[in-house]
Amino acid sequence: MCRTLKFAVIVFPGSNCDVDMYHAIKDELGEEVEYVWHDTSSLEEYDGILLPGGFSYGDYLRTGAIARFSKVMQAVIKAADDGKPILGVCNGFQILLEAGLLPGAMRRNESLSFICKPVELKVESSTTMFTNAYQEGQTITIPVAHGEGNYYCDEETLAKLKANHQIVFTYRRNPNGSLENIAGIINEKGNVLGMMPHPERAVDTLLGSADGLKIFQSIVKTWREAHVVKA
Amino acid sequence: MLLKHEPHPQQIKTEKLYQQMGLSDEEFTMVETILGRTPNWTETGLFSVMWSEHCSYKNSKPVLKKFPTSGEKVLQGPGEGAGIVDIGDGQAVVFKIESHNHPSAIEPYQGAATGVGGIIRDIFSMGARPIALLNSLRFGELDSARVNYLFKEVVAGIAGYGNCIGIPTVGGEVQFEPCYEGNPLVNAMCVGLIHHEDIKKGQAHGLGNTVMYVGAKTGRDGIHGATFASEELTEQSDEKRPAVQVGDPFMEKLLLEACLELIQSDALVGIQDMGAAGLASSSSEMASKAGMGIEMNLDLVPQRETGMTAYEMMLSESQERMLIVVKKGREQEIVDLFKKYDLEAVAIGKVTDDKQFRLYHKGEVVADIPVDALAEEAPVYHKPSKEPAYFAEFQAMTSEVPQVTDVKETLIQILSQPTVASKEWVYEQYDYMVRTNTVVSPGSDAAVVRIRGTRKALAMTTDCNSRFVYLDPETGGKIAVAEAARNIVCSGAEPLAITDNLNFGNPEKPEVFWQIEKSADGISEACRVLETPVIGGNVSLYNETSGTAIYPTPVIGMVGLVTDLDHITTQPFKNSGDLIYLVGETKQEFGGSELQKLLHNGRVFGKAPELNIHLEKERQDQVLAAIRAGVVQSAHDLSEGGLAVALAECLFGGKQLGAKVNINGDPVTALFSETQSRFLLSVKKADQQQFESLVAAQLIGEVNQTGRLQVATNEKMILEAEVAELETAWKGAIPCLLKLRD
Amino acid sequence: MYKVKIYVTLRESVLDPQGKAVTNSLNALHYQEVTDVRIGKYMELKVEKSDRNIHEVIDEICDKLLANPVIEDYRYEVEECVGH
Amino acid sequence: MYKVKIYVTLRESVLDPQGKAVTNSLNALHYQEVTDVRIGKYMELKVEKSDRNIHEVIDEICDKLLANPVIEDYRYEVEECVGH
Ligand SMILES: Nc1ncnc2c1ncn2[C@@H]1O[C@H](COP(=O)(O)OP(=O)(O)O)[C@@H](O)[C@H]1O
Ligand SMILES: [Mg+2]
Repeated sequence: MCRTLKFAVIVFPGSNCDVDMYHAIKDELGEEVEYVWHDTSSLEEYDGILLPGGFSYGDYLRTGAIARFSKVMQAVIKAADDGKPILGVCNGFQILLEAGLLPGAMRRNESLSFICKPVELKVESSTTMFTNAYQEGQTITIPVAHGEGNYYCDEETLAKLKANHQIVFTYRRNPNGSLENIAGIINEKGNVLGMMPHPERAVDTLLGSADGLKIFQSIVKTWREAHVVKA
Repeated sequence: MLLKHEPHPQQIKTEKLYQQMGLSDEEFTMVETILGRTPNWTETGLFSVMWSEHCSYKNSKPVLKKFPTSGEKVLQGPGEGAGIVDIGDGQAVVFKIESHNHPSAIEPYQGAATGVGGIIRDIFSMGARPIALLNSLRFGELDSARVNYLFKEVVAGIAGYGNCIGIPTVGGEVQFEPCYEGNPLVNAMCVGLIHHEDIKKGQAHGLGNTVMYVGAKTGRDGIHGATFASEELTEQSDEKRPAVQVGDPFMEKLLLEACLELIQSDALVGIQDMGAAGLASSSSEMASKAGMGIEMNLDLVPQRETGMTAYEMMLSESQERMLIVVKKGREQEIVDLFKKYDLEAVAIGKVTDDKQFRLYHKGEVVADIPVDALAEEAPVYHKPSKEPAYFAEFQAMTSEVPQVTDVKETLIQILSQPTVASKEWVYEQYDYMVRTNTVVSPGSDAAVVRIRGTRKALAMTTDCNSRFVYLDPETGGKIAVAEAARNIVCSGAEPLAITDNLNFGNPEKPEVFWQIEKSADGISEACRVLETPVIGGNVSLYNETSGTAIYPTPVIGMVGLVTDLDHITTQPFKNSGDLIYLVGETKQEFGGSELQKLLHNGRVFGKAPELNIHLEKERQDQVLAAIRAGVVQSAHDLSEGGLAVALAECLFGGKQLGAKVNINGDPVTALFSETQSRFLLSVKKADQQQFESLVAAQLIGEVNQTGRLQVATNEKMILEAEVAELETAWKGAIPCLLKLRD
Repeated sequence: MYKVKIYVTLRESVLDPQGKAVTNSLNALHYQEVTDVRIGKYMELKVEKSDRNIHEVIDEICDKLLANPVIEDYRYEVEECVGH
Repeated sequence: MYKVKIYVTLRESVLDPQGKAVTNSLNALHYQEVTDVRIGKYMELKVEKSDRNIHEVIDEICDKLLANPVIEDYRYEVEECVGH
């Protein structure tokens, strides 16, 4: 017997995939979810934090650069320290990078154009709290939609990412030029995941794919296991 | 035009300064009669923009009257920001199309971007949530470096704005013809969803109510943009060009969310976006429509630049601004609401009952004009019309079957024409999925967007084959509507209504005016028969460079209703073993066809294909009935390139399917003729009987697993090709043409 | 060999949404003293010597490609590099 | 009042896709002499005098917001404006 989880979808000025994230959780996952405005200072009541895609502050200057100073980011950092699951998708990932919760930075796509299409990803690690419902090495289809998803980090950081198995998703065919085909990475502690592809857009076969749902299901599964044990 | 010291009224008159602003001598005299005095500089500016074609439709009004605009489901016809059609359950769809041709010719990225921004504001100012964007683009041939640049930048501009604001761009069309080389067309359409009770109008009711300004500050950008849009582009256009407007989609996203929250407030009386002619048109139109007057103090207008004059403020076309009227005494609520989104809302005036348009600046009255004179009483011209010589010549030509020696090679060449080729390079730059409702993405006949929480969905498309309109404006106009409806029906929807964008040359030329009139006749007839009223639209005239007009291009934007998600149908063949049906017979019609253009170095001539609109309607009804009965696996209409292209497109998409087809008659006609009112459907064998009882169609072949397209006429093989080879040509054409020029 | 530094800025009356957003953000971060930010482009080119005048070449490529004269202005500096 | 000019450039070790694309275009347009283009940002700030040292302030806002140290470097020039 377990209560439902309560997710927060953080809304920055200019977020636009907040609605998609909200409905993925509410309609497809069937857990509780609320929109949380960027000027909120506490996220204590939420079990999972979702940073959605979009163009926070127009993505002016650099993607995510201005949003990271939002008041809510202090609470996101605290939630990360507390070990809560934090998922940043697309612009959410870019904000996590700018905030230093994940290492590296984004450059413009190699093509210099925005790219929107379903892509195939390889699940590099199925031991994380976000991917334990997948098989390692499995290929899944999830759409990308971004102009700056060309992930970069220095060699030292890359070596560390590899050594700690922090690279969670890679592209089967790289759409943006990212280093080592990286599509998503996790922090050392294993509770902050950033990814460019949009799992919340792949939760219903009517829209093309339901492969993204397992990310959210993994979070729920991990949480339930942890809380049943404790109870 | 931006003078340091504004000329005095007398000087405006004697030096005929009004002419630079686009007013004629007669019009200036009219203004003097209306005012009973000579107008000052600001007033002259107000009249010149409000009486420009762009704002007043002074040349096109008599033509627009022809359109059928009412219908059972029409909740709002032309006249407001956008038209509205009932879709049941208390919901309605709101849509409109608009052009940004001239700005895009000068600064393609920002021109296209602000075009998108403008049409979105038209939708949310009605109180609707924008749910989708489409566009319709025309360029010269891609072998010129300039066209390449325009094409890339326009697409990037549309993407830049739509993606950032988070409204999916789900469809559109692109056509390439030499006539658009110097004057590209950029038309943008937005579709929104609304509950009946939320419908808001742009009217300034209620004596004493407060006029508020919301959104971005006013700068000197786009001053006289409306007038600029109502003139031909010339060598000097670069210098005459107003300061270019730069779009700020982030600002608009905030404005959009704030306005949709505002709609729910009972303090709101009226709302209108500041589009062409900015503050001048929004304020005068709101007052005039309500039968009221308006008074504004320009000192209170938020300004981005220093030292702005009344003239500049009123004529500025700075983007991302709205004008609202709120109940007196409720201003603070509105200020607070906007503040939440980091936006400014400022009271700048009030509604009066004297029907005057009065402006104050620095303590002085700077304009005092009867408001109806600005908004509704602009002169209307009945331009002379004359059938162009080319028309009789084309009509007299007999249709001949072009000589084709290598059918497969010809098909590959047609598939590589950028007008026919895959537009993936374009739509992959658009976020067509955001808001996760796009059920049919770009690449099929019409896009389909579901309505969350219901079993319903909306199908939408933009269409216009301007070659046909050029050859025969009346038939071409009909074809444009019919083709749009065909695309809607193929996706499983029932056509609801249209919005149109009349892109033409200089209406002062009788031959051009004739094209406008004739195509409006064609559109009107088609709309009557297909029961798709015109609920709104836009007119863009003077699309000429160095005296040469574009092909007449009345773009049709159409929306249809899918009553159940199960009806949604797409164009690719689905399963091996399915039967392939062709609906409609094929005639020998090559005037304006892709094949003709290919074989004659880009030139088209002769008669346009015929269109029997009643037959068209009958077939559409049958196809839709079969789709709704669940017996159609795929549906595609036949358009550019005829049957050969349609067959190939149904096989694209990586399913490794093939098709074997046998048809009768002349091979070149069978494959490449562009006869109208035809569909290509596939049906499961088990459904054959039921399908044939619903649709009059000819069984022409079967889907197989060969990965090859094989076509025979009278049992003799005339075309055999690997689908992969065809698809490579079709997909690679546009990227290849662009790369050559990098 | 030349090293060319090109500065491309938005024209005076052209709206700079980026600059505005950055100004707002800095003010929110309590840098009230920053009253205006305008954001442009800075480019560094390496150009080999050719038979054409370097200024002529740079003017040409700025007009054609690097700046959009409708909304942008540019200026540049040319340094001659020794040793290459 | 100060006018501050800030130059933000990609670090040497970071590949610049935009610069590469511009180099290619220029070469295709027959400007073969252009061998390398790097594209960065150029910002102009207006800053009012405050009780803090201007260099301290600018360093801070560059580190915090205007440049991303993972991929970018910055440098700047401060001019004092008279008459304001
Ligand atoms: N400018 C564009 N923007 C978005 N989608 C486009 C654009 N041009 C074409 N498309 C998409 O490509 C597909 C093919 O377009 P088109 O050849 O015009 O189809 P049709 O002939 O059936 O009307 C359609 O799904 C259309 O929406
Ligand atoms: Mg079609």
